[in-house]
Amino acid sequence: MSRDEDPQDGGFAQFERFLEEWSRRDFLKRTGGAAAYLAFMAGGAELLAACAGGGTTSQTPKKGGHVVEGNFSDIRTLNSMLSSDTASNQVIGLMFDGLLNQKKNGDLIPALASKLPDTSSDGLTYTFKLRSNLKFSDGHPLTSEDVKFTYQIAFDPQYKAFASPRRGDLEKYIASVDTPDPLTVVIKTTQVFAPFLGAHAEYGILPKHVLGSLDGAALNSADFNSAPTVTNGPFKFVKWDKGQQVTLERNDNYWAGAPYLDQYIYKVLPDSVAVTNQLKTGEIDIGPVDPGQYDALKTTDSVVLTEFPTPTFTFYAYNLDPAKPAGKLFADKAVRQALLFALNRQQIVTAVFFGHGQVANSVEPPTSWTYKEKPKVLYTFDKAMAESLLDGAGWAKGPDGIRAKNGVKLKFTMITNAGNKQRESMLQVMQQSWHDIGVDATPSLIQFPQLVTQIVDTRTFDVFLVGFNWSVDPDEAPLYHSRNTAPGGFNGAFFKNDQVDQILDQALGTLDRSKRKELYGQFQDIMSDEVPSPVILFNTGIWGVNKRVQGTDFGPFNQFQLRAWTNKIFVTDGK
Amino acid sequence: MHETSVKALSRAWTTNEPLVSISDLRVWFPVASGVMQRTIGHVHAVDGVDLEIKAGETLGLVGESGCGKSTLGRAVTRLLEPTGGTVRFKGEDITHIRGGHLRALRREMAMIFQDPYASLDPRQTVGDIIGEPIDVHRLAKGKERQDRIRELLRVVGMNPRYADRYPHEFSGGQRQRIGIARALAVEPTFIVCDEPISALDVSIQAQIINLLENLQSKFKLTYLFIAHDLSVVKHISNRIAVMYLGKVMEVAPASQLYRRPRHPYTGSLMSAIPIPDPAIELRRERFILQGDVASPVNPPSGCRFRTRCPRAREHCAEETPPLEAFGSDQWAACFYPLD
Amino acid sequence: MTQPLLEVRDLHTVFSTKEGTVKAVDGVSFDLTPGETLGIVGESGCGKSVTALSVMRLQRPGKIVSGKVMFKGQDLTKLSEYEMREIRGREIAMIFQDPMTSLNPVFQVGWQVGEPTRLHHGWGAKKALASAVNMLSRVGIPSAESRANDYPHQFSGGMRQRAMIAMGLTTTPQVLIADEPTTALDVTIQAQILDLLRHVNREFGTATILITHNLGVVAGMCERIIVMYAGKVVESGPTKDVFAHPTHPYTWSLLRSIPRLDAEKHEPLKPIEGVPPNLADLPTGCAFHPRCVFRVDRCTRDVPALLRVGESQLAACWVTQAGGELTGA
Amino acid sequence: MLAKYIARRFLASVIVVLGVTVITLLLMNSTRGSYVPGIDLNPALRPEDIARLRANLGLDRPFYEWYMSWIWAVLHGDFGRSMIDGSPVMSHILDRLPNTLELTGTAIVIGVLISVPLGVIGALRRGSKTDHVLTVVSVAGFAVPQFWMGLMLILIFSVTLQQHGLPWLPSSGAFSAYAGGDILDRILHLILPATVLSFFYLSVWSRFIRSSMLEVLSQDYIRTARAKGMSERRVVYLHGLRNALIPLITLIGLELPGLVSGGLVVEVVFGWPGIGKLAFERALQYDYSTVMGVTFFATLLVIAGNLLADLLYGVLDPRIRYS
Amino acid sequence: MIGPSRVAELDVPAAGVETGAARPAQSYWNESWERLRANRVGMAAGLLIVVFALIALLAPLFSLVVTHVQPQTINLDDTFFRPGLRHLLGTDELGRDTLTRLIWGARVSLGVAFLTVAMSLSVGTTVGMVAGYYGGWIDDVLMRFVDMVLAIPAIFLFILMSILFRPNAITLAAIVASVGWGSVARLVRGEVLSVKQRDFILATRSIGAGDARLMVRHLLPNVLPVLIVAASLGVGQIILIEAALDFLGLGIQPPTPSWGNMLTNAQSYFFRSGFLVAFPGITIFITVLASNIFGNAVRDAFDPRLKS
Repeated sequence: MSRDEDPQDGGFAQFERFLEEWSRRDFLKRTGGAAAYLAFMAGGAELLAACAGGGTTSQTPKKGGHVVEGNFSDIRTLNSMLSSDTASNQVIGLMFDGLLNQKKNGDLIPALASKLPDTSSDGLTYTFKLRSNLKFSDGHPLTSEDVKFTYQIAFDPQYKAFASPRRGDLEKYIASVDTPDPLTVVIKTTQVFAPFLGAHAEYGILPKHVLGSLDGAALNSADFNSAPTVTNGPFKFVKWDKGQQVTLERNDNYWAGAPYLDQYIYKVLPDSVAVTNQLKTGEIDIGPVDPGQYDALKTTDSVVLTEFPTPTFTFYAYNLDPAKPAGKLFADKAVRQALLFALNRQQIVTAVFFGHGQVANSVEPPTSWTYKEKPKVLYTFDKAMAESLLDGAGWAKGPDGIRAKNGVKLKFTMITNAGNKQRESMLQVMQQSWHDIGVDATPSLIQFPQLVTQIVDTRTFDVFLVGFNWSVDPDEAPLYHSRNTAPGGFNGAFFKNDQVDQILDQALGTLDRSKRKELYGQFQDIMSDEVPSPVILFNTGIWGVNKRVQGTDFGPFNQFQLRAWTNKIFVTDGK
Repeated sequence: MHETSVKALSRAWTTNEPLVSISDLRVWFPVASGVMQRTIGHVHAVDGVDLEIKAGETLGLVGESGCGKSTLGRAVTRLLEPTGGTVRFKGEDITHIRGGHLRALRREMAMIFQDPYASLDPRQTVGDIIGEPIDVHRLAKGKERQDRIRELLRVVGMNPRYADRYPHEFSGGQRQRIGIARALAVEPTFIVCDEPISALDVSIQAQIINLLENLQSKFKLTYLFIAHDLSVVKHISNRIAVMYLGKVMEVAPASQLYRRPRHPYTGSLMSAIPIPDPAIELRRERFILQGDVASPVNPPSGCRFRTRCPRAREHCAEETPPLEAFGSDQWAACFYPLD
Repeated sequence: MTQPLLEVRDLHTVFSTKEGTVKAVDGVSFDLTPGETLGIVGESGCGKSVTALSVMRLQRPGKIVSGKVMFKGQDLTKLSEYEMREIRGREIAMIFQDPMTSLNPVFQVGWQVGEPTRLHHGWGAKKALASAVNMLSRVGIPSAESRANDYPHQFSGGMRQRAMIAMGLTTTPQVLIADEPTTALDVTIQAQILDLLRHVNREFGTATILITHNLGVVAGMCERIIVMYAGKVVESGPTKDVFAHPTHPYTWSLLRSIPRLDAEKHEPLKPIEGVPPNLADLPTGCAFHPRCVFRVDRCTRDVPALLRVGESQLAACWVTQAGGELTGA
Repeated sequence: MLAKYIARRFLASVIVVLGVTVITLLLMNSTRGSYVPGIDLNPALRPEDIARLRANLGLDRPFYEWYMSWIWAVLHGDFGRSMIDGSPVMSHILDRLPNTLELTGTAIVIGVLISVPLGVIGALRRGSKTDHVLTVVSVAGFAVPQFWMGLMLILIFSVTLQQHGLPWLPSSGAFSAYAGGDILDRILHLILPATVLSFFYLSVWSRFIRSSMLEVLSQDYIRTARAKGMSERRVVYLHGLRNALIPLITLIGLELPGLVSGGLVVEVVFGWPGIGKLAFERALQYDYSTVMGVTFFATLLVIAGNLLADLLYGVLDPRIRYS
Repeated sequence: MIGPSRVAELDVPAAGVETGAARPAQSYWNESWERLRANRVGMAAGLLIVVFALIALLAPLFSLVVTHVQPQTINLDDTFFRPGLRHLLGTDELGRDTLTRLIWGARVSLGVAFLTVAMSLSVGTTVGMVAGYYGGWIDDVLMRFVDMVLAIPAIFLFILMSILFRPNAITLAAIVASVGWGSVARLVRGEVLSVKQRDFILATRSIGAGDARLMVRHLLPNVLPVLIVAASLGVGQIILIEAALDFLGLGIQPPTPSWGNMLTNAQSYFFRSGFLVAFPGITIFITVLASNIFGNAVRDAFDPRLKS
């Protein structure tokens, strides 16, 4: 899929979350992203939900009690069609279900829909059947009209004033949403688009009987956005103490069965150190754990740690735009390869992420069904290889130890955002590693808005280092399709390869999984050879859960939202 | 070089004329108030004063605090720009001169201040303080400048070696001598002495008074001697002007003023001053004024003194008494003068 | 002779400074008889104020190292702080030089004037205020009732000094110590305050110690005066005798150095040359000898004691004690 | 007179407020680049999405136009809506204000309650051992980085105490996430942040009181008070302290703007949902309307603080008259 | 006219030449210095600052001779070393030598502090002096501007400016000074207004001195003690502000070490290595403490009126 073909929202939300974190001050080393141990992954994804919390299965669920989840991202809105950040999506997910949901391994499962939709033979029409007797928390029935309304406000020109971040995509792909009967929703798309369901079928459905009377502008500022009176998910809204927490309570009308918990609280914390501290003190029950804090929590008896590979990763990109000075340095792929050979990525994972991550062999994450363990070129730490590649490409060491070719020194600047501890460290390791082979790379930390501008707008950089997160769909067009070299596009490396463009387009328009797998295999081979923006590592997701909490089931694709198991969480101490 | 500037100022002036003549001089300070800081009134610090100072004489100026005597002194030396009226120095109107002209005037006039602690810059050496006028007017440089500073110190009765010391190392009397040396450094013809001894110890006052008298005769100086202590003023002055609330109440030769004051205020002022002689004090008729001085923001109508005056009548509130001559050399502004 | 009300004997008060111990009051003795007005004259730093403060035991941070202050049969220097508080403001009242700063700016004048009676007589606020108003009007504050509610800054300088005097008188003390009460005031106001003090002295029979540097003021106010120089009494006696025939060169020179309003002809002043000595570094012998025109050899060596010279005066001077005359141009 | 005085001060402040908002906006505008608040860098957004959102936020207009309409709305009591979350800026401020007041207010009260006696003791026992100890403590208190102290307190009083099974203090937020909010709970949450903040005030103010007290005790009216025969306690606490406290009022009044930036570090460390934290987070996200709203509000606080200090000064010190 | 010849004729009363002032010439500065020297604790604190400053200046030498590593030298095999012989104060998460980083950090932290003080003082003094001396509308305009600068919550300025200028030691100093000069200007203006009242200013004008001379020769030296006190007390405060900005992510960016960002970096490794938090924390504390003590000593020495 391409940049235009939005991958599933969750994926990019995760990415946005990173960006958001960049802009925070951060001695709390944010995890850059990336995946880990294959063995763990293999078993982990198939574990039973009840086991994931680490407790024993012999516990019988009991009604009552509460759970506090802590995180260091504040939420912005509680309207599913306005939200574009992970924290908001996470809280919205506790209150609103979409048509579909997904398992932790990314498999789609029905939610408000009674089963996965029927797809027309041309691949353009999806027909959803809703579960019967769906109710909002106020008892009002939830029908296909509510579904239609939810999609309408984000793509119907009539609601143009409604500032939904989904409008661009929905306008492009949705031809119509029809409701032949109260339980049936027919979505016609404008083109075959493989990730459509994963990306657009999971938006929380909004109550038309509450919001239907508002126009686009009024929807932007509706009270509902910060205090949704009516929900359809496991929990109902109680209150939002801005800057501190959102309190939710059980929705007895939940279609999948009312949750065991009386209350679910999302609490905003200052930073990842605070998350660790409060997991220790029991002030919070659930929280994401920074790799640097792993050992500190491991010894805490009351907390169980869960770790699994994720499609989150850290990569750096060369500026290949021939119009830019750096474009000339990096035009020769030998240089790009040499620089990657010179990096001891395993050492980075061990030192910077304390081993919580996996060195990447491919641009596809190990969590993907398209992952190719051994693409065309494999990069291990090999200084000699790096030096010989550079020598071969005509970059000879000068008297100062820095390589040069035709009077141009192999000298450039690497940028990342200020405040991300791990990225700061990585840049320094890169500087030293590359200096060892006669390359003069200077690290430079800049504030987030500048970084954004430089990467996607002006493309005034030599090398940048950022993190990213893929969704369950293997499409990687946003980073690598030449279409996205246009201003605003995310192909900051300015990577243009006709063959790659063709493969990515073809794979997006194909619904056949095996065909796609083959195409993405070719894609990975090419990318391993071209290395326009090498991935350093895939992160693991680490969650700390208090022993008293049972029923959590974290995995690569349901860490923050799309947690189909929230109504199954219970507490053993009844508090 | 300074010759030219002196000449420029004194072109039309002959020694027969008064050195300084002040006519209808007014200095008002605005009192602001209200939302826009509008000026709602004025402190009538000096409010229509006419005086003449003859070359070589000492004119004493007495009055209680707040009567405007210091303001008058500063207006005459153009440290303040008058609100109205004129000041002539050597026949030239200096009321509003500026720039180089004013600088030239600064060489003709000097000032000695009341507080010898506040009037010397504590961060400068004595030599720098005295040398500053020399530098400002480029009168001398290098060794010549040093010599001049030493001479000035000797002139005021101080050890020339003190030039590199700081004011705080000296007693009040010594500091006042330094202040006098600074005033002399520009070689002035006219010096305004603003309460030069009132901050000094009793036993030191006479030293300074004698020094001032001595210098006057040596350098042919003209003094405007401002003080609240009538005994001192009477001792040092040829003539005395008595001020009350911004106006001159009486002008007379010093001895005449004591012997025969015409203005009731002068009379009560005389009577209030204790004389260090029990024999006289015990017999003295006391003439104690009641109440306090009125506000200079809203001075009383007519005669300023009428609110405290035992002789005041209705007429005094209606009209301001002008200065009228009593004999050849005495003037008083009173409708019902003392005999 | 009547029994003295207050007897000060050989009082020594010292201050510790960086330059050493300063003997601010160095063996001062005097008596105060009931109803009299005693003047203490001297230049700034001569110890006259510290003497008064020592009598009140308010000389801090100075220390009274020896001597007695006998008041109604008890030695004030031996009293406990608590007992001393009973004397202060009740038996002996004190007013100070600067009426601007001697009143607490944040309290109403009536409240402050009434405070001594609340402290010493245990009067309630109402009664104390009423007596304060009464006293304010007796010291000549017009419409005292309303002015009692004013704050000190709303009073003129003269009125403030009147209020200070009223404050001293509310408890009808037997001694009033007035420390330079008119120095900060204009002459016409000074005349008013001096008049008031005379009046108080007559009406209340309060014995007054008047401290001043102004010889003219004591000349008209006091029966007896004490002249101090460098922490010591150098001369004392009936005012008229001291003025007529000073027996200490300091007094003698001082009288000649000040211009007199009644001087008939212009004669040059006879200044006392030099400066008052640094108390931390006194000259040997008589402290005045470096400035003294009559000094003899002995003056530079030995400190003269305060002894009777002539009929009624005491002087600390080798010259006059030996029968010398103070004359000269 | 007083009303006039306030009115004049108010008019003078208008210029300051306008200037402050202009400076803030100029700075924000010149540093923003192509960054659109609230959108971050979401590849799901198409250029037309971004253009629409930009227009929606009014950012397609020149900044002076934006400013004019903003200030116009503000003059009509409308602070606009946050560019990040669409909630009214005023509601953001009002949501956080009570928390900030609670924290800063407590810290100021504790600061005053402790610093005044310490300062007085220091002044009375000047040069004594007690005085030296107090001096050292206060100078040291002034030398500890606030955030460091906060983190240390969390480690000691929350984490470590809890690990040893001892009673411990909560480390973040203004109340317990679950079933919190009663007074005891809020007080428990207040202890650590208020300690850090008041420690700072305390260090400054106790020194201030000490020197102010020393100066007052050397005044003539203190001698007058002693000469009246009153006890030293009465002299110090009635006649002395009353005067010494007056300048402290100014200092405290000047702390009002500290609501926004003074407690910021403490709020961030302790996750205290106050205005400072809001301002900080929103400034980093270029939430123009919120930043401008908070700036406006903060500037008003500065002015109000100064005015309040002056007025209180007038109440306590009768010498001050407004003219 | 007074010439040497005429003066010689003058009869100078012999006794008028007073003996006093037996001590050697004592300027205000000398006296203050004497007082300062007498304050042993204050001098020790000042000495400490000087030593730190020297160490900071000689940081490259230390790297070369003592620790043999650069502050940025990474050794991923030697992370989280405890203090010992190989690394006197241990190493951090990238195996960088803590002592080396502290020494180089001193360059930044002290450098920023001194530079900020210098900038705030020079701008603030100029503005305050001009405003206070000329008064009137000049005063109004300048002080309204100062009001504005001081009314903006400083944190906004810091955030926005740290984005506008990438923080390095010099820009960070400029950023902090952009707020700091305002209070200096107020301070100086107040002092100028009070000095202006004193008679010696009038006296200097009465002998014909111009504005420039009055400001440079008379006002400045008389305002200087206040400035010196403000400067010596300011250094410690700016080190703290710098650390707080580092904490908020607005300060000096790694890999350049500053005490503040070292401390901030170390927070997340507290459980792993307490030393990483302790050393920069203690260094900041000691330096700021020393600077405050020295500042107080300077204040006592230069302004005996305030001496406690």
